[in-house]
Amino acid sequence: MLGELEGTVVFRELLALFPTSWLERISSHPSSEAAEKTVTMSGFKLTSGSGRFERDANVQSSASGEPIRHTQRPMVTGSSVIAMRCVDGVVIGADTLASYGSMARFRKISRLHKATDMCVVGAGGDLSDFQQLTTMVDKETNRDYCFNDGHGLSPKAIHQYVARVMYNRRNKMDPLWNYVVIAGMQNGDDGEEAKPVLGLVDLVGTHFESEVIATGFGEYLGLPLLRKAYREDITVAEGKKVVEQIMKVLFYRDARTIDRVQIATVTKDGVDMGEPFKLETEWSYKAFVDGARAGDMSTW
Amino acid sequence: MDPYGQEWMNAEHSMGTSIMAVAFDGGVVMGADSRTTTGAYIANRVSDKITPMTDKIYCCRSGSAADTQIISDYVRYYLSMHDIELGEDPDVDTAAKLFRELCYHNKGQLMAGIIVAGWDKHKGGQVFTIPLGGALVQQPFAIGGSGSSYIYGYCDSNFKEGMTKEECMEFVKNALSLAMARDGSSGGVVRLVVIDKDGSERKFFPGNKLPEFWMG
Amino acid sequence: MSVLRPNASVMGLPYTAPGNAPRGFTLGEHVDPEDPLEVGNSSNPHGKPRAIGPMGRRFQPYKNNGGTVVAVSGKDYSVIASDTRLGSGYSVPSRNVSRIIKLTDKCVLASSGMQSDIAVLHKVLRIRLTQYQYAHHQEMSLTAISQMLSTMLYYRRFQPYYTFNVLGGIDAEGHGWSYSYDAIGSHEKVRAVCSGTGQNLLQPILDNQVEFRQTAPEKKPEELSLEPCVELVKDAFTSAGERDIYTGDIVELAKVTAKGVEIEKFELRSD
Amino acid sequence: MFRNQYDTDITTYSPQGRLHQVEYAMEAVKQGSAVVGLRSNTHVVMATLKRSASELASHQKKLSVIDDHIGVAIAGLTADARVLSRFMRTECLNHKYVYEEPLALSRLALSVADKCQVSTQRASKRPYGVGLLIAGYDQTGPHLFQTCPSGNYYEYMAMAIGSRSQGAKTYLERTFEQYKDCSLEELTKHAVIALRETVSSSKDTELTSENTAVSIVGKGTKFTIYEDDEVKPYLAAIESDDTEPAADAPPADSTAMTDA
Amino acid sequence: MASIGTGYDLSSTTFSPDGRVFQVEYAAKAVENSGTCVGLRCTDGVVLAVEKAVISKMLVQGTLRRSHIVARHATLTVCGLISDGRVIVDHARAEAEQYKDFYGRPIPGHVLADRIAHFVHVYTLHWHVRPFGCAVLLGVADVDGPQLYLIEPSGLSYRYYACAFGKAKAAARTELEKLKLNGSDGKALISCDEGVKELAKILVKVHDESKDKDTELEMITVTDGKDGGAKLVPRKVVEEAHAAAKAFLEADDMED
Repeated sequence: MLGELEGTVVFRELLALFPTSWLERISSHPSSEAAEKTVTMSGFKLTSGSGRFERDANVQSSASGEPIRHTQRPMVTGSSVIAMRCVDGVVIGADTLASYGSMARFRKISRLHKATDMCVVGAGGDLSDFQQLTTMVDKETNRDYCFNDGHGLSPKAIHQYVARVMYNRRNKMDPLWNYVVIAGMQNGDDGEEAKPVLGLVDLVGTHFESEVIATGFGEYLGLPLLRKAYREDITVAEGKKVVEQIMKVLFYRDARTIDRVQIATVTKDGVDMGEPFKLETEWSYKAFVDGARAGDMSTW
Repeated sequence: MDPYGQEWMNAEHSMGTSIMAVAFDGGVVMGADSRTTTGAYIANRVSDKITPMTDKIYCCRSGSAADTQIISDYVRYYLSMHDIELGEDPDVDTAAKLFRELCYHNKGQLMAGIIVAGWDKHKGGQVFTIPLGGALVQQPFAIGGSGSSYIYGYCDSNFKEGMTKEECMEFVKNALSLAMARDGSSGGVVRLVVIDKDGSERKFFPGNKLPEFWMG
Repeated sequence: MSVLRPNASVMGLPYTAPGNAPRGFTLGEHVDPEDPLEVGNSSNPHGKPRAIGPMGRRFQPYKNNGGTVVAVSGKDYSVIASDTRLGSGYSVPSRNVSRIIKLTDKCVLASSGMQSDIAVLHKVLRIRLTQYQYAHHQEMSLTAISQMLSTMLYYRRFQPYYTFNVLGGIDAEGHGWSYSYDAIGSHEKVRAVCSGTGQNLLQPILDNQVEFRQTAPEKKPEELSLEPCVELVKDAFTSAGERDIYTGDIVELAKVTAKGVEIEKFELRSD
Repeated sequence: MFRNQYDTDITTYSPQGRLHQVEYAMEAVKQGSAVVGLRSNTHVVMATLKRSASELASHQKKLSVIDDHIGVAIAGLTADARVLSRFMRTECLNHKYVYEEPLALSRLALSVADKCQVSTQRASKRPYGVGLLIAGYDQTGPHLFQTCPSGNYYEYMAMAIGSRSQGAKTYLERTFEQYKDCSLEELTKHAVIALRETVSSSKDTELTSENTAVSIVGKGTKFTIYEDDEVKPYLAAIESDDTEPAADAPPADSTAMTDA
Repeated sequence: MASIGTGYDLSSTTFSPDGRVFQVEYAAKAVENSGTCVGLRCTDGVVLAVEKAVISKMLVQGTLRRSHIVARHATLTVCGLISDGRVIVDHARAEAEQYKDFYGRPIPGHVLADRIAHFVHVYTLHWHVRPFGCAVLLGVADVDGPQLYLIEPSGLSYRYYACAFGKAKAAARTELEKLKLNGSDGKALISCDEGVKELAKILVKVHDESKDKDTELEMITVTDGKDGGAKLVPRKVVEEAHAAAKAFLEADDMED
């Protein structure tokens, strides 16, 4: 048995991925109701229809009975996400860097993900966990695609879903190490005008909606700037400029940020993921150019 | 210091490594050094860190030798099953995804940094890297292992889009030689594997025939 | 399995210190003093870097998002209030996150502590109340809710909800009561109580002004009625907003009377 | 004794490819007292006829709340219906727990139907002997679904199931096209009149506030059940102006009664 | 049928003396009572079409779906017991999702067809379950081009250029054979847009007016490429094709 190889019980989780798990449903005794309508995937039991999920008991613990703890540390990480809710939509921006410690490891990745036609999910924190999270969100939206019944997950629903995922993972001491920003347009009931929505979820499941959101280093440098720039009637076009300006500040002062950013917007016309572009930066102040001189009272 | 009082448990073979893969139009070039260490002792000076997954997909391994070996064994097994069901050669991205699944879902107990590369009929030559933690990123070229930190600058400045197979081989050989010259945990020979639609071909450059750069 | 590899040695990865003995992964020891997330990380209060991962952080499942909650009850009413500031470390990620929930027409709960635990506690409560309604075809009484909340909290005795709850409402006889809970379900039926980051500031005021504990007998008024009680709670929050950095922005205040629940809001300072 | 040898087992097909056990379960629905449901562009109304086992017994409830925005009416085995109701309530609560949004009706109807299907394919089970009308209002407006023991489910503009429902169905078929723009009052009136068609031929039954229950759900209206005194106005409404809006509805023809 | 009443036809775990499994054959009968399904592999995708009896005029249009989306690149139409079909759809979706989870790419058509067939077949092997009373047409459009499969209640699965199942399958197959489907290079000649019209014509032609009065058509397509995906053919398009087909055949009849 693969799963029983000494010291490799960890791989049992993968065996659950093999597509024969449904066989148990019918080849076992007829009254095996427990398995009814349950599909086992990557160690999660997804009970179809309800969206409930739980960690499969079989793969939850290692041989010693200790829970397996996957994510006690972030490895390849993204820094800030900056977002603003405007009167006619939402703006969400992030640089395109994934760092490995202090090394700028991947400089052209996207930390924004189009979840639906009306929703973007962005994240800072561990890149692999973000990739996992986007797959989970995609599975959710794919279900709506398949049902094809006019219902789809709204940005608020995605926000809540992500909050549940994050909270459940933290309860298992196995968090997805991310700060997740959800931006989108929420359809009103009965053709009321769609309203912009902006929400945050962190790695312990803290979740809230707010008019401005900044994560990572941006929480310290960006949030005050966002709050200052925010007006109730600020437009997406203006908001984009604010976000770009803040990304610039972050580039100057956050050592884990680069000058290549992506700014996405969601308006009533849908999601515009935006092309990644290079920030225009300013370095030619006279004092900068001159640098330190003999006689200066201190060094730079 | 050692809570279990058993020093041998720490004496794990690991691959202080320089590994690399570059995609060219129609295939990939993969390269690796050959040093495996146990502490400062070189346990194997001619190890092969470029491991075949299928005829046209290989991986370069870095990290714990045991971990990466067992992972590639699993992936090779999965790919062979996949091959049977599919009735044709698996794709490179499939292999990369399998590595990612293993590395990501077991990140707590694995130490593995892997580069997966190869050729398939759908997308040609491709290179994927899976760093510690289990992220999966496709790149035009990838470097990995302890030696890679010494050659990021070299690679960034010498990589060009659209290089020929020969240029890629030269690029890999030079980059690895530079890494091996600076990283104590990398060394030995340079092994190359060139993969294209016709299959794979190995090249061997002994430690005394490697390009030399400025010494001092 | 972990016994087999207590200290996995890793090399061949960038960032292993050059020439490092195979002692393992040394990246975590490199802490970037410029990164506030590493240095000022609340999960690492002693400032001693934990030696794992390039970001050198260890997962802490609990965090306190601050906030103050108050419940004051009189003969036939109950007043429950909470601010809406969401604190995290030294920053205020959001100024308008509700911590108060109307459970029935006669019962309101306010919780401070960790926002995600609060949210889930409120969700589960809501489900339990709905199921009670389905089974009994009536609303749950204040006393039943107070006991159920205690049980729910104790159910998670070994991974507690990091929440500090105050419950207020009127019972079957029409009398107002407040209940105060610790994180794992110990509770007490009182007149006036306060929990959260402003507790130290407010509880003495309530003791004095509601229960007249330290008041000379001749100074005791007959009974605190609803309107003065609301004013007292407002004053109390304004004071807490001045002195507690985790309390501020907006206060949601629920008045529970025989007529039902009425919620009003007022602003505190936002700095 | 048996109609044929292929009708005793849920896992046995007849040579014609029929599943008699499922068909018999469908008959159980027709044994239940009638329920009627219909919808306009804003609301769904259901009307039900309750039975009591004897003079001394209470009337069996036919309507139940599933969530704020959904309710069901049942025809058939009430105990089976209770199982399905509990399932639906749990589905709704779970959905709300995860997404903080009400569950879409089409999804709920689908999951109930799937649950029914399972027990038509296992030797160890029997089909649920109950038909449901599921009424509710969600993001895509008002909906009325019917589910069957066979695992089939349908969305209707108007529908009646249960014993003697043919009379109601005939009435509905004749008038359903006007419901679209009906006011809530008119819609309720149609529902009660349709329900009356199921008792009009029998001498011993008529609609009373004891045996009639009405439910309403719709835009801005939570699913609400009206029984006993609350249902009196609805009965009075069809008493007072019997000519409207059912003026164009002649009494149900006698052949319509033969299905019971 | 000689088998009836012999007792060899009561369970799918019983062989008859001449080596047949009657319960599976009876299950296939359930399929033959169902409205006709037709499928066509086209140049740019696959079209599946089905004729549905309208059991009540009070039904909301589009309810009682028989065409389903399995994944972005796969569609499925149920012929037979609709509720049984949904179980297969559920399973097909789970397979597609699991495959994507594990291998990171959409499940190839033949793998999906194999796995569905495997699933369906298992229900013919155990006493405590009955075989599915439905066949499914599976349309897939992926990197290997458009593909059409038919999976029968027995668990048999074949790939087709065009196929039909259900009530009028023989007549429909004859009609399909009259179409010029492939060029000399084996490539399809008909586009999805044309396919919709052709299939409407076939369904109208094989429709038995004496048995089913009120019917409607339901169609689903899956196409490859950037704007591709699985889509129900919009009601308006289907109705137009339906009407055009009726007009065409009437004109045809006049000429005869």
